[in-house]
Amino acid sequence: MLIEQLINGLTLGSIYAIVALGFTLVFGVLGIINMAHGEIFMFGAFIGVMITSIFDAPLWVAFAAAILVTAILGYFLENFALRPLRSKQGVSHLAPLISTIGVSIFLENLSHHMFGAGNRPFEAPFAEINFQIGSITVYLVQIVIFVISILLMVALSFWLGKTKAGKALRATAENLETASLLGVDTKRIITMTVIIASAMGGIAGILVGMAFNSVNPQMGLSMGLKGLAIIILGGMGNVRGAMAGGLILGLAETFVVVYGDSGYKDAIAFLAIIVILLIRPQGLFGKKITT
Amino acid sequence: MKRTIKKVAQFSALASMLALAACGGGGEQTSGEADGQATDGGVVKADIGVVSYLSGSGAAYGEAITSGLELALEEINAKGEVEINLIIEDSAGKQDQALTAAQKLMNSENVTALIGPTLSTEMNVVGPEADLNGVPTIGTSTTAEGIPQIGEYIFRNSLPEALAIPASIDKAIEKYDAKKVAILYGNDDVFTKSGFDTMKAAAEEKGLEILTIETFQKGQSDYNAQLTKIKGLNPDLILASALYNEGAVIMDQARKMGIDVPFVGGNGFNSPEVIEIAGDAADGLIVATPWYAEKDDPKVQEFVSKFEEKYGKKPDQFAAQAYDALYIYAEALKNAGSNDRDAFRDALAEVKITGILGDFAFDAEGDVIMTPTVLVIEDGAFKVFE
Amino acid sequence: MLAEFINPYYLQIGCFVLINIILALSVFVPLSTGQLSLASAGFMGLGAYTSALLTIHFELPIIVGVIAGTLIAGLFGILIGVPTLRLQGVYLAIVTLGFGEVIRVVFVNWESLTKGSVGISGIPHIGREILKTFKEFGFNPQSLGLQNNQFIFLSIFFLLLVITVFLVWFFRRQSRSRVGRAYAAINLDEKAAESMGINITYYKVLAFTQGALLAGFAGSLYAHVLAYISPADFSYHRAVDILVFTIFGGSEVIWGPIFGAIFLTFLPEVLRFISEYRYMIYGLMIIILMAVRPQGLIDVTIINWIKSKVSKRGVKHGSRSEKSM
Amino acid sequence: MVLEVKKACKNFGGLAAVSDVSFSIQKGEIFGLIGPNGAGKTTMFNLITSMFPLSSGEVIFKEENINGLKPNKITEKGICRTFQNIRLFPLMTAEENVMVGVHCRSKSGVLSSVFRTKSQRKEEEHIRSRATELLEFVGLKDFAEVSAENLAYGQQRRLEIARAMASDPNLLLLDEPAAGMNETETDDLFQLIKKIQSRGVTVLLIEHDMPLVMKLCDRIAVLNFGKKIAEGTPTEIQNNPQVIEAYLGSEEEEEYA
Repeated sequence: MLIEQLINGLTLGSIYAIVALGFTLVFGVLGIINMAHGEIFMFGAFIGVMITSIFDAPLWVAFAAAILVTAILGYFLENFALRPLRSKQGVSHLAPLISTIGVSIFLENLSHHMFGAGNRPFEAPFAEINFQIGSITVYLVQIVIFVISILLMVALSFWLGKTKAGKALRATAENLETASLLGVDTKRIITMTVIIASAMGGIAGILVGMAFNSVNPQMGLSMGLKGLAIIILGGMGNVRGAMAGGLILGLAETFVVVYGDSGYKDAIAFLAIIVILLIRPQGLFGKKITT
Repeated sequence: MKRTIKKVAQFSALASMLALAACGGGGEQTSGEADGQATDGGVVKADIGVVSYLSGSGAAYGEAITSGLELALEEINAKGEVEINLIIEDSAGKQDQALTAAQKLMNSENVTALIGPTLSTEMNVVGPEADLNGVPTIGTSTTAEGIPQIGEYIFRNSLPEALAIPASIDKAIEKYDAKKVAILYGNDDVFTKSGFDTMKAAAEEKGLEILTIETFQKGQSDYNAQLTKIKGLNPDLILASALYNEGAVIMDQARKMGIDVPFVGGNGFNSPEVIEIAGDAADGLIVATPWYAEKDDPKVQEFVSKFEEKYGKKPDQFAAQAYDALYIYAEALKNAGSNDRDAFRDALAEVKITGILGDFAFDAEGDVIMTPTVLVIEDGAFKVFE
Repeated sequence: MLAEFINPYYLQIGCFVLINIILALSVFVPLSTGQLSLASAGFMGLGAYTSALLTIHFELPIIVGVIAGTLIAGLFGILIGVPTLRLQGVYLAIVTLGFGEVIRVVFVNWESLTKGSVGISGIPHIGREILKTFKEFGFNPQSLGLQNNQFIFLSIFFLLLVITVFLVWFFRRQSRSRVGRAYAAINLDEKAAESMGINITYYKVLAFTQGALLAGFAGSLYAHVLAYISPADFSYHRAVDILVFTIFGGSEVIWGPIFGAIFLTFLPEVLRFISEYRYMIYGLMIIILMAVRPQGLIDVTIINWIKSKVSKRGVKHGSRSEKSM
Repeated sequence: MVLEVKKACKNFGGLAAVSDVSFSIQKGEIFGLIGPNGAGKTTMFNLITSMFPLSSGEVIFKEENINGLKPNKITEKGICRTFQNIRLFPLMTAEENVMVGVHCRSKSGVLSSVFRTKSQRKEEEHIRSRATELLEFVGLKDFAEVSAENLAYGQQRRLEIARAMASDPNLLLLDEPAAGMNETETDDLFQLIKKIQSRGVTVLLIEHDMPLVMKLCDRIAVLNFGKKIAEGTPTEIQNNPQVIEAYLGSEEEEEYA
């Protein structure tokens, strides 16, 4: 039983981690908290549902469609909600926060109209495959989710650390003006970042659909707030921190259910941020912030 | 200079919008009064206000309710005994907006009576105000304790949880010889929380052993942690107070995990959508309902086929209760012979009709008198549970 | 005659406008020292629950409940304000958001006290209590040609109006004093303000606590105007709504949040005819506003422009100057 | 003795920004702190005003150890400063900027401010007249209602001095007050600092404009790489070979020759 719960926690945590990776990427480069990330995640999930249930398309098509749609959403987000603020002088650093809140309200209500307010079933025959190891049942989906999240983290670390685009991205994160003086096309880099981050949200969305067979318009908010908590837990803009933070939160939430009161499950994430910011503001894995 | 002009333009645009808002409201007030009193050639005309949850996370319920109402409205007005005009307002599931909407209907539109609001939380706010204003109000989906007791103008035709849940638990105990139960409920929603309160009381009363009480929250997708814990405790029954959206997913995840005991749900769990969402996994859900779509009754079958034709899906009990509620109103209006609120209220208290939910009457407090039917999902369809 | 014009529907909206103005101020005041707090919904809940429980269980008069609710929220304001002092910008925003959510989860789970998400009903209603008191003194609203419910809403509305006008007056005066200058200095340059001898710890905590007190106060009033509260009233959405009042209206001058609260409380009413789309429109409006006018609709320039117009007209037209407002 | 700095050290990470610097300033004098860029002069100011904590050493003001006091307490004790990169409150008017400076010499709280008690009104009147007086003192009388960000550069520098003077300091720290000023403005500044001195305020000055420093200061300390390399009267400093080397070795200082 304990091992099954451990697997449950890791599965949930892996999804949290993928959501948090998208958050942390945008924060790392732009210094912006993207409050609409949860809703983009939810859109990804719905697209997956639509494609599989209405068009009976295979899973990989659903994946491709979800990534495409969320990437487009990311492009719109950057173009209509973020870039107009960047070009302006003397705009408060809180403006993007508010602007992305606007996007999240818009997307959540749009989804009510596009997809209906109810839950949609996610028909993936894939989701039924499982292995019996002793008394423990492990689902293929759970393994896939865990592996995808690790792969994404590794790929993102590699991409940021080793590739030219990644270096340009880090330079942009370090200092926008210097990077553009050095010939980095910062506009392109930023757009790309937001698109990649959004697409990761889409991937997380479709994985949730597969794993839990549950997609509804409210899951964006819930997941968005959790993702926020995770990047603070792991350290803002820190890729490995986001991963570890996600897994920690997933496990913590699961074990609160096992040993404690499931009613306080949602509070853990927020208690964790409050405590972490008061004790170690740079997060568990963050470097010390210099003012 | 240009900048200032731009600012002025923006500002005056806003100001005029505000002014428009005020004027627009004022106009409605007068028109509302004008057509409030008329009775024309023996046919009683009345405006009925509807406050419903039409935008936001619970919009599915509001949609079902207004669909049911609209269907009934067409039929009633076609018959020509009374002429009802429905004025529908959105509450977005929020108390303050429900109250404002109700105020608008009661005071600006001068409606004879109200239908709704959708949620018991909203009714807790709207009810006392409507009662104070002497506007008869019927809840078609408010199942929590104490709703008709708000005042003498407040009624309901929705089956309260206090009737539904014990009935289904009784039958389940009888059939499965259940002794140990686990309870799972959504603790941040008034609907499921009050359902849970009834459930727990009923379980204790029947002497069931409650192995664990687990909760979940809105927007949650993953119920595995709670279900794994429940699985380990081996209950005979799972009592789940959940809305059908969440409930269906819970059943799906439970069945995948290998939990095959029956589920007993409350009012919110009872919907054909459960089968849509969960498929085979929905088998074994036991609910008590005022509404049974397969009932061998021409009235019921006519409603179901008309509803399916018009809205493309099966009606759930929210649509059915709303449909009956408007018939109840039409009957009361006919008997009252006028659209006066007090006359209407007195007629309403005495109404007896046979609707798609069966024989209907109010008790002294304005609550519904009925025996619910207990249903179970078997092979992907609701059947009477025996 | 008079009575026909007093429509409880408008008075009801008026009451919510006034409560929302107080809530908008609860974001504005900490923001005037540069602190973005999303905890207003949480403080509002603390005030509402404190007052509701005290008036129900101990049968205290509403006014005592409201004062207690306000003070409890203020106390939590100090408790949260002190440790979060060193957090800047978005970090503070997120911690306060987290605090609000924790408060809500506690309301949901502490069932023995709060009845969980079922909420607390039967809270003494300000208007009905006023009516009762008046009737005890032999006054009958019918003597003014008013219905009971008209009288109730009229009395709540005027009570709230007096309170709100007082609060606006209070914070306007404060902003034009030594304290207000200290707030503004901290907002503009914290380090420089500290070097000029301003105790930034004190003033930041003061501003944060004033925000908490305002939110708690508004929450207590809310409880006694709706007579019913539940944890869902104090969720993330409420926090965002309150924040948007201030950001939309503008956070440079006190008229900004006031305008924001009035406009955005009316807006959903005006948009009722397209009710299904109103929240989409709401979201779009925020995006457009941030892109076009990130400082909010009302800023210093507009206020100065209005002032200059008013004073010019006043000179030209003499007594007609009042109308130009 | 107004200020005594004893063996002040400040490390950032492993880097010593200021090491083992000691000097003392007599009441009423104008004391110059000079040195090449990056010598640790502004760091010294930040240590005296407690913007940074000392790594070791002591700062003694009027016979009292002020280590570890908060910056606002230091201002209350009677030390006030200006900033190298002007830090006025940009959206406030010139008058309001100076009024903020009076903050620590006034005490009205929230309630007395809102209800305008008699003592508060009196105090507010005093603050306003003090601001007017100081604006006149620095020659900005006609700009009282202009917001700080709209003032010319030299005016902003003088407004910063007025704001600092508003806190009635015993010791005024000026961080490169002549930076970016033309000759006439520098002359005005010279007169202004002299006037400040004649009001009995001790001045500690960081400045790169050597003729001004030599003309103005009673004594001078020279920092290089965080260490004090010389201290003395302007003549002594001008002839100190170590100082000459420090300057010639690091940058061309034509004014100095």
